Amino acid sequence: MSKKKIATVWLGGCSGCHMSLLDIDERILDVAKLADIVKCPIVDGKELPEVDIVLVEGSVTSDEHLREILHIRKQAKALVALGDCAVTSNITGMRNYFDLKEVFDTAYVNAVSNDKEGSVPDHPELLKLRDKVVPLQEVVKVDFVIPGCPPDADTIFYVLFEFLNDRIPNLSEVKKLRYG
Amino acid sequence: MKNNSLPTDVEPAKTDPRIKLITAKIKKENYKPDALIEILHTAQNAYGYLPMNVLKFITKALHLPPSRVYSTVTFYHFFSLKSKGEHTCLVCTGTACYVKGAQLILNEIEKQFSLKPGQVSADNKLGVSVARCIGACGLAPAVVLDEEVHAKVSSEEIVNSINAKIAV
Amino acid sequence: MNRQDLQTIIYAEKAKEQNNKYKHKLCVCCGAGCISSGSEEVLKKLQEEVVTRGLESEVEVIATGCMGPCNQGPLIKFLPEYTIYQKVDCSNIKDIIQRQLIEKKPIEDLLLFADSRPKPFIDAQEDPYYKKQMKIALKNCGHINPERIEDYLVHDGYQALDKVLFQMSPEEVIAEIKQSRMRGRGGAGYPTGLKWESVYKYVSPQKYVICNGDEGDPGAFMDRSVLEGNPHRVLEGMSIAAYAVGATKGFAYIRGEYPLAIKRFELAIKQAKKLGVLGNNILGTEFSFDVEVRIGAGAFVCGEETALIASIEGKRGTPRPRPPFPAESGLWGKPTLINNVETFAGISPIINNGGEWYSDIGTPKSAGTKVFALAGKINYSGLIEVPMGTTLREIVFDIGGGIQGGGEFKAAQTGGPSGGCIPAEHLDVKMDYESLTSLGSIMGSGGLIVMDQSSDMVDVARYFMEFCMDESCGKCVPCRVGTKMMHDLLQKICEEKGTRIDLERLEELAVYVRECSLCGLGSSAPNPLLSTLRHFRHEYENRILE
Amino acid sequence: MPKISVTIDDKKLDVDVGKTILEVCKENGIEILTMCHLKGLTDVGACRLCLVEIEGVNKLLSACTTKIAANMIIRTKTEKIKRYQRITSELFFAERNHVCSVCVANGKCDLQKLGYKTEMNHIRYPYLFPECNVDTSHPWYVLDHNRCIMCTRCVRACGEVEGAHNWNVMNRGYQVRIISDFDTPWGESVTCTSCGKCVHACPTGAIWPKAIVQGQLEKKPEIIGELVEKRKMNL
Repeated sequence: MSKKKIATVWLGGCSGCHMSLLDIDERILDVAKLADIVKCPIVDGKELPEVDIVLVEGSVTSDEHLREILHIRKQAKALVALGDCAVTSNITGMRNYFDLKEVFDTAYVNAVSNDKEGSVPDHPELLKLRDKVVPLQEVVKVDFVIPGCPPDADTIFYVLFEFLNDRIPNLSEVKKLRYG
Repeated sequence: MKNNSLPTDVEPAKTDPRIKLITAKIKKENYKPDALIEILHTAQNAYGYLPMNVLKFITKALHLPPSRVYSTVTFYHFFSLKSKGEHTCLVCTGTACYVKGAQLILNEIEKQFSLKPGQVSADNKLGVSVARCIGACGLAPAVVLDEEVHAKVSSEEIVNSINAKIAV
Repeated sequence: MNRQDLQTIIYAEKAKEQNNKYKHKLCVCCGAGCISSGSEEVLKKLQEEVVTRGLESEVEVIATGCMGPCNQGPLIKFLPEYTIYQKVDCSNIKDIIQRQLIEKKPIEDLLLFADSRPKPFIDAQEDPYYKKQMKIALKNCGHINPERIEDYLVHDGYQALDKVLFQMSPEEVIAEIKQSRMRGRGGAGYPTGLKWESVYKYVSPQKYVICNGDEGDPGAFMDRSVLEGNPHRVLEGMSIAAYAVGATKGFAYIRGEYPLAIKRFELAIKQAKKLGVLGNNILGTEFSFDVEVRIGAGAFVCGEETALIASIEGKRGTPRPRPPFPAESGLWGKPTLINNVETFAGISPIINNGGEWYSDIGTPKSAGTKVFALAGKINYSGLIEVPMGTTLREIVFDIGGGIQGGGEFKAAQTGGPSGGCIPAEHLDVKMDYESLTSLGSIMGSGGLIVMDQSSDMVDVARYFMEFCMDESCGKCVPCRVGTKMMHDLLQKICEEKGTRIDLERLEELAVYVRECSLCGLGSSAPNPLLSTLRHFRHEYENRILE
Repeated sequence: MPKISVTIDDKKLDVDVGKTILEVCKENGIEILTMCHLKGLTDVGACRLCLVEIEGVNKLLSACTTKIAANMIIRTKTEKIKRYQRITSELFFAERNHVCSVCVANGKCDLQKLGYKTEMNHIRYPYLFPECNVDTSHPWYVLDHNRCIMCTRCVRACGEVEGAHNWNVMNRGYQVRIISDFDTPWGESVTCTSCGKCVHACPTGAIWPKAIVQGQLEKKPEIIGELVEKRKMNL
């Protein structure tokens, strides 16, 4: 059996889910036996090749994220939403109660730390934020979700290991369903 | 209470004829708490809306918990906690009126007076609201301008009538 | 007043009517529709004109309730000729009086439907509009002055109450109603007799009768017209019900949007009390019954019986789960009978003519007649009453005069926001409870909105969902959040931003809200959506992003 | 007490008359999901989680408000009911702003537990993201509308048990909100006795005491029922 290819991606999130992923510790060797990690924020790799499984952390907050997730969907056989931000928009979604302009003004114009010239940065190289933050399933088909903020390492390992052994994981059955 | 200084907290004058009207109604209903809605109707008719101090007056008179009165007032569309304006324009958006262009009338009113349903102009001259059905479906679209039903109206006609009203 | 006194008055009034010095009766429609078109002015001018011409000894001018075709108003009717003039305004009053009463040559151009019929009928009863109708609940609406109890007495008013009080036991009254096979006209169609019987069976020192006049469906104004046109009929029905179930106190809950109906009903109560047909010891018997008016404050959900009860108790109008039904525990926890205005209006004819007479009208499962409020893209909108089982085609084309502007019939929405759409291929459906339900719609209270090809069915579904969302009381989750979600999804589809997944979610939610909601408002809220999905699915599909 | 026989989930049971289906199920160890029910308070049947199928009845009935009757055949865990319970749970989450990761009730929340029990791994419906206030005006307690599910347990605990009637519900439809007095800040309430019953009655992180940090919330909703029982005994 040829080795599977795994990738992990970091969209609008705090990278906590990736930290949790690192917490699988030595079990990474079990994963490595079955798969190659071809792209990950923590390893090098600029392009996303076609992969079997991709774990996506974070929600879709900008146009760039949208472009990226659509590309990911094309390249991946199984797309796994990793963590509450990817599943429910979680903390990143907390700006959705306000107008985007209000959010910018609060951060760049009215914040106490700003001097009088505080203004909203505007540069073509910068990300264009979307009006509302949405979880992954609002824009692409998601094959599996791992909620949790962050999901614990055991859960992440369980899901990866099941997928790598061509089994469909079930979080409820193993009592690993958790939010927050 | 903290904000006793606010004008809404000033007790309504006992000599106000409208308060007398409400007091009479409360007496007629025997101070029964279940007559709350009837009494609110009387107050709403007398004031055109339900000022907070009047609400507090009723609450006290009926010995009801404030939250009970406030929850009832906010449940029913008839009761308003804000002044509706000197002149009121009520656009019926019942099905028959909707099918016959009530939305166009609302759009035109918004264009001409910059008022959306539920809003009152800055000078308090005009208030715009919508009704779910005034039961004049044969006359669709219908608009009620200060109690007067304007039947089968066009948006221009109603704008003209409003202008005539608020010009006075 | 006792029984003899009432009979004396009735005889006197009837004698007055028979020895009537008047040759003509001129009825001016003062239903809410015609008043908005200016009929009160017309009434005044007509009275003046009659006096000016010295005809006051020959012509009696009276204000009546609704005559039916509201969009042709103001309407005036000459009796006994039954000649109806439409769109009367102050400028043509002189001519009408001159030609109709002096020259005896009616002005054909001004007759009812003159602008749409090749030749209008001088006797309007010959017109298919009236010919296809059968008036029971609306009988006398449009002939009598609703503000005079004497007018009602002349037309067998309070005879049914007299009959039940002196000749029938409560059990017999209930048996008669059961035999009539009448079903509640409020929408659900529960057999009226069974409802009465269940209230009757509960033993309690205090029971209540409530008349549900909180007609909230947009596009429905049957109850309004009955209350405005013949309030005593409803009052009599309530009294008979109270006698049958053993209640002594009644409430009429009338929408705040109907000030005229409230005014006339309150007047009717006053007159009835004065005459002794309401109040303590009615007609000298042991039976006492008093009625109070409660004014609705603008909440559609208060049409639901448990919410209506909460509202009469002066609370937020939120429904509570049934069972227990109001028959067992209703107003202030006491056994309570709640019927619709139109149901009560149908009671006295049943008592007068017998249950069998009523059960012979209509279809085997749905007896009697039903009042419909025709509106939308139809030529003659207004109020009609037809036997159950009349086809939709007859209603729209024979009575309603077809589609406005010669357009094409696309669908009819029955039952308002709780009902559904009936597409053109089902134009021959018989209008009765079962047939409408089988098409995914409901009879409802009787609103009937006709739509032509310009109507966008997805938008219609969105419109009704918005209504239900705004009117949801917010107590239970399926209705509170479900209607909002469905509305947002429909909005998305209307804006052509929806996907196939959205449509799937929408359908799943619709079934969920229907099955899980606490009350009838919630469980029927998805009906317009489900029925348009059933009959006009392609209109949704066309807007879906692939 | 006279007994009647009923069948619940294919189990034949002899039960006391006059009880609700929910009470009978609890006594017999049959789990029924609830949110708005709290022992000691009047049941309102608002959360629709306890809906059960009863043979011969064409609609689902709420177990908390329906009295058990002889020969009822009740099913509490059919596929349909489970599906509906999951949707209800999703709608709860989508309605307000439930961000578990930053919520004081995280890990101690009945709504979270409901999600696990209904196997809700994500929410299929778009979040509504309503604007909600947090009322911190009371010296000891906080009311956070973001976490409120409108179960009205606080309203009933305050009205029925404490008798203060500080809480009620304003507006209608999806705009309903819990209010104190005339929608005045809780700290300025003239009716609140600061008894704390609402805090214990609240199943989520909507009402909580200020003196705690995240994850340390300990609520004892059962004290409401115990209190009511004790009062009955004293009478």
